[in-house]
Parts: sequence; structure tokens; C-alpha cells
Amino acid sequence: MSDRQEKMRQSAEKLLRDGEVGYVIGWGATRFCDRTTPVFIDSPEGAASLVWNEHAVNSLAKYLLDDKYPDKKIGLFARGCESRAVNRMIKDNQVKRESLYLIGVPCDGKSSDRCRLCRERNPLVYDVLLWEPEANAAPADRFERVRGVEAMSPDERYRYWGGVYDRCIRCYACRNACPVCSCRECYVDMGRTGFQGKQHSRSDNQIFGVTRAFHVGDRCIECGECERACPMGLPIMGQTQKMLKEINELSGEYECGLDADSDSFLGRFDLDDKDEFM
Amino acid sequence: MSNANEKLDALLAKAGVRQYDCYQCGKCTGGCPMAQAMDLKPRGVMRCAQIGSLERILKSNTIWLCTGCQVCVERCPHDVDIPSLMEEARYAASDMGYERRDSKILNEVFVANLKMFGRNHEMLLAGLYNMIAVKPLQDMSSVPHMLTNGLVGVKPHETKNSESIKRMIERAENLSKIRL
Amino acid sequence: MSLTEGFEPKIIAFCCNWCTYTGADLAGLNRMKYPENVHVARVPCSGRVNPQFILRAFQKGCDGVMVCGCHPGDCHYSTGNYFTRRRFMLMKRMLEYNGIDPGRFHARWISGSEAAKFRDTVAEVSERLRKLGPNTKYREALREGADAGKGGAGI
Amino acid sequence: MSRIGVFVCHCGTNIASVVDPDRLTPAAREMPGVVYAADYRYMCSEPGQQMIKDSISEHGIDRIVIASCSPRMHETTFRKMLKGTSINPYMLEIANIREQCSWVHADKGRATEKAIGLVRMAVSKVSKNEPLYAQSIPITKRALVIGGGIAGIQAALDIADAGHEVVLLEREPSIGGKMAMLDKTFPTLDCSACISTPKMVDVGAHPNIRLMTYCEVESVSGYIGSFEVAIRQKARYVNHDICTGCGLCETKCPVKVDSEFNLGLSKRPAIYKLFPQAVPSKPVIDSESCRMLKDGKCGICAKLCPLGCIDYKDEARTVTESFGAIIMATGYQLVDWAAMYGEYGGGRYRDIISGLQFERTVNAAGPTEGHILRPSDGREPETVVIVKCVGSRDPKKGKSYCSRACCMYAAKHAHQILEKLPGSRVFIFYIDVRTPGKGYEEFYDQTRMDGAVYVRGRISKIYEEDGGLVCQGEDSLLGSQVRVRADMVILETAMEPSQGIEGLTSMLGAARDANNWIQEAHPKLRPVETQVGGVFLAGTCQGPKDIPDTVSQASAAAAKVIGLLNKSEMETSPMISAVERDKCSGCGACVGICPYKAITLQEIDDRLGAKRIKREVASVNSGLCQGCGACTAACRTGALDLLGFRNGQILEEVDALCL
Amino acid sequence: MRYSYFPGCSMESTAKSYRLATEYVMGRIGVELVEIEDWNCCGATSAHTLSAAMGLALPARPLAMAELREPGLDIVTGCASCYARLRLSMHKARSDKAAKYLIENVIAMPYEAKREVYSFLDVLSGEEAAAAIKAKVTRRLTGLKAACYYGCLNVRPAEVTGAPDRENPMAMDRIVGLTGAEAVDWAFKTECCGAAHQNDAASVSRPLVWRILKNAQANGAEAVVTACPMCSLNLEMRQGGYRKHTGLPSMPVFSVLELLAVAMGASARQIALEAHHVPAAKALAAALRRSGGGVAI
Repeated sequence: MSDRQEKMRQSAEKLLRDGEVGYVIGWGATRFCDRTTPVFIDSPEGAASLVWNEHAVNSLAKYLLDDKYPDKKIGLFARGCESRAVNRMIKDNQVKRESLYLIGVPCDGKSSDRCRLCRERNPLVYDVLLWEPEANAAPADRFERVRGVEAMSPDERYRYWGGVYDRCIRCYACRNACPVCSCRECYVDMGRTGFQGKQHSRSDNQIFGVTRAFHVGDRCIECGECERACPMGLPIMGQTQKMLKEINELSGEYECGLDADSDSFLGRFDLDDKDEFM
Repeated sequence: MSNANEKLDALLAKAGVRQYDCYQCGKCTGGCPMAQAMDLKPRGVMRCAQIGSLERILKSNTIWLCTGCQVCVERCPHDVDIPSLMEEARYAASDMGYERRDSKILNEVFVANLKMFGRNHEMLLAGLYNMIAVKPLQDMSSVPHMLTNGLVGVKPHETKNSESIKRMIERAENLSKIRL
Repeated sequence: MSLTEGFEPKIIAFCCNWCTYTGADLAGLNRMKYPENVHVARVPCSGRVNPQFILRAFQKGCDGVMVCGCHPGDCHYSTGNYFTRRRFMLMKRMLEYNGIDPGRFHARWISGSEAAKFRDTVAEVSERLRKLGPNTKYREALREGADAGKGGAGI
Repeated sequence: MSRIGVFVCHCGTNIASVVDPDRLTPAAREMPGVVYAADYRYMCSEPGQQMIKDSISEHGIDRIVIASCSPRMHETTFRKMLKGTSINPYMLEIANIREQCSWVHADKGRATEKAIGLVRMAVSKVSKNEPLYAQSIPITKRALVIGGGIAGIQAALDIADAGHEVVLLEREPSIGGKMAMLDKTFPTLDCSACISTPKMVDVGAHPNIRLMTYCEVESVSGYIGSFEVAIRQKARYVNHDICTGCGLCETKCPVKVDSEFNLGLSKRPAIYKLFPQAVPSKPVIDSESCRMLKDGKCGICAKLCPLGCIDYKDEARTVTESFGAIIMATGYQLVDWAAMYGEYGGGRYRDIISGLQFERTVNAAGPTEGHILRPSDGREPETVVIVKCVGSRDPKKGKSYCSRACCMYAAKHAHQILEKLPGSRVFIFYIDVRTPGKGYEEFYDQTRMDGAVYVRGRISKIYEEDGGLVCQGEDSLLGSQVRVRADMVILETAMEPSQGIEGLTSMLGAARDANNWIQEAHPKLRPVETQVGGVFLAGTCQGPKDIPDTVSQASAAAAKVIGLLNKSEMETSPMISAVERDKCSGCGACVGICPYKAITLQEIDDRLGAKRIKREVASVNSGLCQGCGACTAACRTGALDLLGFRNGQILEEVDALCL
Repeated sequence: MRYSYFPGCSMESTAKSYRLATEYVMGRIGVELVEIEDWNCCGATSAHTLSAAMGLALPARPLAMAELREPGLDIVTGCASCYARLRLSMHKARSDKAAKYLIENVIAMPYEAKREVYSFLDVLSGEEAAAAIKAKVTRRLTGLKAACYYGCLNVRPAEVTGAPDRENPMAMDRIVGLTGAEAVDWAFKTECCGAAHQNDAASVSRPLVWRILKNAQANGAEAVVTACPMCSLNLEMRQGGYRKHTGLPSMPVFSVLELLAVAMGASARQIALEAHHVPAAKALAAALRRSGGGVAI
């Protein structure tokens, strides 16, 4: 572990010293031993504060959206999840590959619960790979939770989600953490169009939840940041995963962010798509 | 009538064949190596499937003469899997007792052979077949050559574990009601 | 339940201008009769219909929502309804997953000549919703129970 | 606050007998924003319209709702009416209370309730309407016809005869297309060259037609009325301004390569005319085979040319031209059967030829001067097998569609063989014989009476044995396998879209169907238009067809173009998509969804705090956008919106219904 | 190069010279064949005719054994019929969950179908093998005109075999070319020889053999080369009727391995050429003479 951490520090230090990048995004220690925090290292000396341990759970890619027009390249430590996010951001024309320096760090699985679902530990795109790729562990059943909800009766399902959204405080942490949420202004902040109200009510919260799933569901890279960020601990990935499950059933194997070219499900069509509206 | 059609539909479904895919162009028959000996040509089999005449298919010698060479489906413009249909039809015909005698003898001798030795003893297979099917002279002119050159031995080759293969075959026979 | 007795559902139908809206007009020309429950909102193409319109309709009190357009292959804009098809196949499943009764949302292809199909679809959907009763799910400011929280900072 | 006027029409008794105006009008008067409501017997009548106009000025109304028949009926009428008032024609909504209310409901009470709902929806929507202004596009009075086959020739001549300028573009060195290669045309058997070459000459001589041969389309921009097309003139290495086409150069060129026109059945030099009657009748040098251009050694043609036309330093040039309309006439090619059918020898047997090769063989101007001889040894065949549907009606190996013309030219080929080679035998293997054309069935009858033997069955295998070609198939009418030993086999192969169609259609934004043919705007009602305004279709680029159908379609497309070019400008609908750049993040979700390629990402200058940045935003081309609104549903942030059907307007309708 | 090896029943008996040639050639070019322990018959034509389960399970058992013992090795077989049956079981186990379940139940062991099943043709066509062959060929069979007969089951059905060209395959032609022999262009490379029914429907199956031999001869071939002991046996053993029926001379039939072995220097005795039903050594000797080697075979 410490060997890898050392490699990361050396790599960041060299990049900064050579002026290859303006800053590097990585993980740093906090005063809690079981937590890390994203850090932005902009001097070679600062590289020493990078850490790599099982608590490096934050997905770093989202921060790229805060600096879409950098003067110098941004260095980003990229695991499977970061790289899938980057692919998706490139496809969505949000970042340019040439303004990134991706430091590939194959992931050994972190302490976060969401890592159980991880299907790709190794970065799919990178400029340098710091160590040998990891074997992908068999992921947990991808849609287990979705099936759990599906098994309920319609009224039970409504109660389940109603209960979830009753607790939602509309803080939008899910949106803010999501690497594929990239609108300049979120529809929910635009009262004038009238898509939905800003009230904090079950109805409005539910509509926010379903709309969010629709907006990101066919581009979701399944990093789980939405759930990790949710201060109320709501199982909101259950919505986006339902989208993915249905897409998988309608059009075959579907995963997002594996490359930077694939159109998302709702952005294309197939003449032979199933038709149930006859 | 509807009963017969259900049977036909089930058979076609198992074979993965949709009878209306066929537009009767005859390319299957045109290329079939055994067509001249068949009483119902491959295109005719598809025609019977279209008009619902399962009986004619099952009673034809066609299904027993098909060599499974796959040339019909290879060239079929609509990719109709006739060999698979032939196979399902053979199972159905056997179930109904329409099995062609010579084929039945050969196949049973073959499997009996496997149950004994786990491997196929060619000499024994041909010999037993000729005996039971009463064709004592078929291919016998080659036997002396084979014996002198050691191509076939009197002692059969055997797997070490022929007993386990016998049990396996019996399991498969029990499962033979499950058609894939 | 007396709740459904004499109940007339309120249904909004988003219809594309070129096929279904024309079909609905043709039903009128032929003096076909169907229930009064459906109100048509005209859109240029079923591809124009944003899923959020549907959510909004449920929220504001519609008991049922229909999205209708040209049959695949006949779209006036050539490909619009192929996107509609994908979008609303997912939408339908998401609604059901969130507990909305499948009878409340219908997507249907109805061409400009299918006046009878328009009539029958409206009749069928109205009847189905009459049986289902008023929609309470997703409704804003419902008296569904205090737990719903009527808005504001009710934590 | 808006000032809305509501006008309820009785439509005689059509509406009023079911929907009660005495309830509806007062109800409308109470709706938010409504300052005036009135009803009248016939709103669309002269007095009705006058009443509306008077009310607008009298009550200071700034937008109106008319509750009447379907907007499909009178929306245009009322928009026109508004042109003479103080308010914009798009400040109008129509509540359809006739077709979708009074005519379909019997219960007066409930119908009136519904009508009130419909009017409320319209009132709410109109409160969000905004003035819209139609753009007027000037029409460049010039047409481009792409493809110089019979379709392009016919279309160009028709447009030119109507007095408009035409550029006829052809990528080969000569116009003429496939028809120039044919010998005779069914069912009349008139000689193809005799009817097509005069038209080619007309094209060459027409004052309104500019011929651009050996040219290709490089890019297309713009839209109906004003397309900008970059055309690449390939290097000819021969100065056509001074060349007289004497042909001396061709006679002494030492290079011999397969002739494209004769489909490899003969050779041609490196400096060549495509065929003797080529238009223009001047040669080009094929740079891939010319020794001078490849190795710098030779130069014979330059020495021979009495006028000094040869210019080895010639280069390709690109010119950009403006056009008001474009006709696609890019035609077809035959499928590469050898790559598809290993069972027919996969191209290994020389005496298996395609139908088009047979046309060249039987053509008096062809490589054998019209003698039917087999390629391998130059002998006259005694038995010929003709195989139909090769590559057609074969979804597995070829095309699933029927190529339409083959049944007839197969019959023609049989007829020609039996006529030219008395005593010969012809077997035609077919699946179905399709003769739906004037005189076609009669021609088929005649061919059978000539002695052609029609065998129903698809050939399964063709192989060479003992110097003959054994064709093995089924006679499905007899129900038995047959083998025919033939001396020559003609495969009537499928048509497929010309090579390059993908690039060209995507430049234009025109759609292709599942088989790559260009998609017509509507299969029945708009068969010669594409869904791109100003781009029309002629001939086989739209799907397989024979010469009569091709020529008809070419004239139809020309008529459409003439109609367009007769106008000096045209109005476009203002109900199109618009981008709010501040909101647009440039994600491009809209770009791929637009069926008209009307949306592109455009770089704009912007500021980010104190920093100047360049960022990409969606940009809608108002000439291309047709107002379907598909992009708006794909836009998560709502940066794209459809004028006239804005998100806000539709949501208002939803809200109003639920009140 | 190492493979798990499934010989098939014929290799043990009638295909004596084929077997000896295989051992000779594979040894020379450094292909190690690890015979699958306790392999059993693939079931050929009869098993699947009787029962689908039996048809899938018989070939699956040796495949499963091979994957168990030698998990790193792909499987190779020299018989077209075995190849087709083995590949079908592999294909089904991969693509059809129900079939996999059934197979594993019948063979009473797991079968994951992780390894590929190859034919000798696949193995010998590989770049490495081809180079090794070139290096080991010491004498040339100049002018021997051979018709390469692939049979149906080496190429069809395409979704099982993955063969790119089912009408005119060229893999064997290229291998034969390496020996200096000339592979003729002919039309019956993949036509069925009717081996499946030579016992139970002999009179109607014999003409299939004759048609193949006739087309080979019509295209100038003086020998037929196969990649399967069943094809070889069938084409060879049933030539008596051919002579009678067509009046044409009989024709030697070799396996492609025999040609390679001779070209690499094997003597007639080493690969038991005398075991052929139709005399075989003469044609080869003539070819060797033509090449100027003059070496006795």
C-alpha cells in the first residue's frame, strides 16, 4: 500500500515539477483516520500530502466540471470509476481529453459499500499507469436491489419511494456529486419554465427523483456518488439502476463510460426496437 | 386438427424454425446431396410445415436420410434451419413409432457398442448391423484387407471407465424426453 | 367503494399534429362518439413530449395521461417517434417502478386514418381509469396523510 | 398582464347544438387574463372576422383564443386575418371544440364542461405566447442535378427547358450512366443508345445546362433556396477548352487496362473516352494507369496531340457554387455477387457473367461486336442458364428486396439469345415472375413462346465439370432435383445504391432506408422529395426501378424544382427551435437527435469570471429546422425550446386542465 | 505448442496411417498432443439422432475432462465428425444456459467451455506451425495433383465452426502447397460424402462418394486429400462401385498429415502406407521422383 502511495506522490511531484500540469487532484488525509478528502495539489512539495488507502472513496472526476477551461492540464488520479466518468464527460463535450493528464491507479477496492458493485477497477483511459492492473472481483448482483423493489406490489412500491422522498431534504447533493450531471443550470433551479416547484413536499421530491433518474439514467456510470453524498442516506441509486436494468433488457448489455464514443440509449434508436405501443 | 397443429407448432419452436420464413425457392432441395432418394424433398418438408401436415413429415423417409450436412441452411436465403427441424422430426417420429427400421438398428447397435466399451468399435458396429439388418455382404469385401493390416482388431478398444459412460448414457436416455 | 362511483377521470392526451390529432379530427368528421374525459394537447410530434409533462400532469391532478403519435416509420419528421418509443418505454417502466398503476399511462400509435382506433383507445382508457378511481399518487397537496408534508420547512 | 380575447364560434348548429355558448362564453370571460369574450354564428365568415378585428382595437386585446373547429381547418385563415391588426399572427390559439368536442359527444352538459376545459387550456397557453416572425429565404434560381444517368439527364433537360439554369454533375468522364451500357430496352426492344444518346447530346448543347463531368461533391452547406456546394473537378490532364476530341491520342497509348464501361470484357488505354458516344466527347487521362503520371516515362499522347491539349501537371480544383434546389440522381450499381456466392464459384468461372456484362456482350458496340460468345474460349454457347434474384430476395447473403427490373431483362436476355443463336437452349431459373408494367406480361409470354424454358427454383450450386457449367437446383414444380449443363450462365444480379451514397446523403442531411436507398419524405404522397427541404429524388437512388419509372420520377422531381425556382423567395415557419445560450452546456444531446442536421455545436466567446473563454453551444439553422421539437425533449436543461410550443406553454395547458 | 488431444475412435483402428503420420508430423514440428485421459466416443451421427441429451453430453465429457486436467490447453481433434460434435457441445454450453445445465447433469461434472476446440487444419494453418512445416519439409511432392476435400463438418454450420468460407475453403490447399504438391481448383470440397448413411442406406449414399471423386478427376486431380479419418475411409473403401459405375480409375486418398509426413522424410513403412485400401505409395513415389530427389519412399 505505502509503496503505491509513494508512487503516486512521486508521479504527482514530477508532473508538477516539470510543469506538465497545473495541479493534481487526489486524495489527502483528514483528522479522522477513516476518512480522506479530495485534495488539489499545485506545488511539487504538496505531493507529499497525497494518500492512498482503503478510505479513498470519493470519486474525483466531478471536480473537472468546476474547471472546464483550465490554463494548464489537470492531473487526475484515475481508477475505473474516474476513467468511466471522464469518458462520459468527453462524450458529453464537457471536458477535453487533451486538457487532462490521467494518472492511472488500478483500484484494489475501497471501504465504501458501493465498491461492491464495481465492475471495472482498472482505468479504461489514462496517460500513465502507476502499477499493474488489478483483477476485477466478481461484482455483487448489479440489480439485486431493483429486483427487491420490483417484487413489491404497486402500492408498496409507492409507499417505499414515498417514504424515501419524504426524507429527502432537496439539498441536491446527489446532483452535485454526480459526474454526469453537467448542465450549466439545473432544470430544478429554473422556476420560470415551470417544470416543477421548489417546494419541499413529497410530490415535488418524488418528481425530482424520477426526473433526475431520467436525466442521468442512460448515462449513469454506476459510481454511486449520489448515494454516498446523500446526507439522509437515501437509496436513490435504485432509480438510476432501474433505468439501467430496463435498458439492459430492452437493448442488450449496456454499460456507460466504457469508451468516449458510444451514444447514450435515449440519444439514438434502433428500427428494431421493441414496440409495445401498437 | 388443432391438436396436430399444436404439435407441429411445438416441434417447429423446438427446432427454432418459423415455417413462414420459407418462400419455397427450392435452393435447399437443389443442393441436398440426398434429395434424389427422398420421398419428400426438403422444400416439401417446409411446405408440409406451412400447410400443417405434420404426419407427412414424420412418415417420410426424408428425415432419416438427411445426413445433417447443413448445406440447405447454409445456402437458405432466409436461414431456415432445416437440419434442426429434421432432428426434431426424428425424435417425434420415434416417439410415434414411425422409426425407419435400418436407422433404428444402426443407432441402437451404435449405442449398445458405446455402453459396452465407451468407444466405437467399427468392425463390431458394421458386423452387428449387417447381421441384424440382414445385409451380410455389405462392405465385407474390405474386411480381409483390414484384418491383415491391423486396421481393425478383434479385441475392442475400451475406455478405462466404460462403466461410467454406460451410466452417463443411461442418464441421457432417461432425459431424452427433454428435447433441446 | 363509493370513491369511484360516478367518478369521471380527467385525462390529458399529447397528440402529434400529423397523425393522431388528424385521426381525432377524423373521428369528429365521422361523428363517432366517445367519452368526454380526454382533452387533447396538440404537439408537432410525439418526440416533442418531455417526460416531465407527464409527471406534471399527475402532480396537478390528471388521472391518466396518453402520448400518441404516428406509427413507427410514418413520422412526419421521419425519426421523431423512434425516440418517443424508447423514451416512453422507459418512462412507463419507471412510473410503474415508482408505484403508479400501469393503467394510468398509455402510449399508442394512431395514424391519421385510424379514427376508430382513437375512439376505441379513448373509450378503453376512460373505462379503465373509471375503475381505478382518482389518482392520488404524485398529487401535490394531497390529504393523503400528515406524513406527506404539505410543503415548506416541515421537518 | 396579457389582455386576452376569446371568440366562441357556433359553426351554425355544428357546435352550438351540443356545446352551449351561453355557458361557455361567460365562463371564458372569468378566466385569468381574459378581458373580452364573445360568440358568433360563424367566426370564419367575413363579418365574424371583422367582429374579431373590431374587438381587438376596441378592447386593447393583445392575444386571442378562438374556440371553433380544428386548427388544421382555419388556423391559417385566422393568422392571415391577424396580419391586418395590431397583433402578431402567432398570438393566437385555437380551442378545437367542434371535431374534438361537439361532434364526438352527445351529452350537452358534459360536452360544454369539456369545451370550457379546452378553452381554459388555450387561454393559459396563449398567455405565454410571444410574437413570432416568419423569415423569408431568397431562392437562388439555379438547380444542381447530381448524377448524369438517364434520371439526371431527364431532370436537367426538363428544368432547363422551363428556363432555369442547371448544373449537371457526373463523377465519370461522361454522362450516360447505366442506360448507355444497355443494348435494347424492354418491352419494346428499341435500342438503348438510339433513345438515350440524342438526350445526351441535347444536354451537351442546351444553353441552360452546364455539364460538369469527372466531378464530385465535396461538401454541402445551406438549405432550401440557398445551398452552397463545393464541387471538386478531378484532374483530367487534358485541356477540354481546346481539345476537339479527335481521338488520336487514344490510338497510340501503350497502356491497356480493363474497360470500366465494358465491365472488364475488353481493355482501354490510359487516355480514354468512356465510350465512343461519350458526352463530352473528349478524353481524360486515368492517373492510376498512365505511365507518364506514374513513372514520368512515356509522354506519347502529348507528342501526338496536334493542339497541345495534354497537361500532365493538371490538378484537381474545387469550386463552390450556389443552388436553390438539388436533385439526387445517383443511381445504382450491381452487387458484387462473387463475394456473396461461393456456391456459384465465387467469380472463379469466367463463363458466369452478370446481366450487365451480357448487355455489353450482345451490344453491337461492345467488345464482341454483338456476337454472343463466352468469355473463356470465344465459342458460341449452345445452352445458356439465366439465374434470377442473385443477391435479391436473399436477406442472408444479399438484399431482402426485389430488384424489380430483373424479371423483365432476364426475359429480354433469353429473347436475344434465342434470336441471335438459333438452335440454342435457354433455361431461366426463377422464384416468381413479376411483370407489372405496360406490355410486360405480353413480353414474358412472347419469351416463353420463343422457347425459353422457365424453371421454378433457385439454383443451389454451379460448378465446372468436363468443360461445362453444371447448374444444380430444384424444379420445384416437378418436385425434383435437376442439373443443367450450360455453356454460359448469366446471373441477373441485385441493384444496390451507388458507392458513395452514404457520404453524399450525410452531407445533405438526407436519410437512407434500411437498405441504404435514399429515403423519400413520404412513401405515397411525397415520393420524389427527401425530408430535407429543397432536395429531391430521381431514379434508382431511391430504390430499384426500370427506365420508364426512372424517367417519370425524374420529370416529377424536375416539376417540383421548377415550382420552387419560379418563386423569388419563400417564407419559412417561425415555429422552430431556439437556443438559450446561457443555459446550454454544449453537451450535444440534441445534435444526433435532429433528423435534419439543423443543430450544430458552435464556438462562442464567453467570460468565466474575469477569464475570457471559448465554449461550445448548440446552434439551430433556421433554414433546416422543421420544428418537430425532438431536440427539446432531449435537452435536460431546457436550453432548447420550440417556439410556439414552448415547454412553458405546454405546462400551462397541463396546469389549466387540472384547475 | 501444446494441445489436449481427442483422437476419436477411427484413429484407433481404421485410420492407422493417419495416426502414424499425425504422430510423426506433430513430433517433427513440435506440437505436443496430450491425449485426453479416458476419452470416450463423441457419439457421431447416431447419438444425437436418438437423443439430444446424449448428442450433447457424449462430446462434452472428454471436453470437460480436458479442461479439468489441462485447464490451460485448447483441444484439438483430427476428425471432422468429432470436430463438429465437440464444437457443437462447446458452442451450446457457451450460448445456451439450459443446454449447459443439461450437459453438466448428464456428464455429472462441470463443463465451462472455456477452451476452444480446433481441428488439425486450424492448428497447421497457424503462422508458427506453418513456419515449422516449411523448415521441416525436406523433399517435395512436385506435381502431385491433389483435390483437397474438407467435408461438410469441418466447415458447417458456420455459427458452430466459424469457418469464413464454406463453399471454397483454402486452408488445406495452402498446407498441401507447402509439400510441393499442387492443390487443384475443384468444386466439391465441402459436399457431403454421405458417410453417415453408408451403413443404413448404402445404395443411395454411394453415389455421393462417386460424385466427389468424379469432380476431383474431372478437374485433373490424381489423389484426394482429406483432414478426417471418416472421410478418408468412406472415400477410399467405396471405390469398388465407383469403378464399376463410372468406368473411371480408382484414386488414392491421403490425409493431409500423410502428405506432410512424406514431405518431411517419413518412409512408407513408418506411416503404414500399405494400410490404404487403394494403393497409395505409387503416386507419392512418382511425385518424389519428379522433384529430382529420387529417394525411395
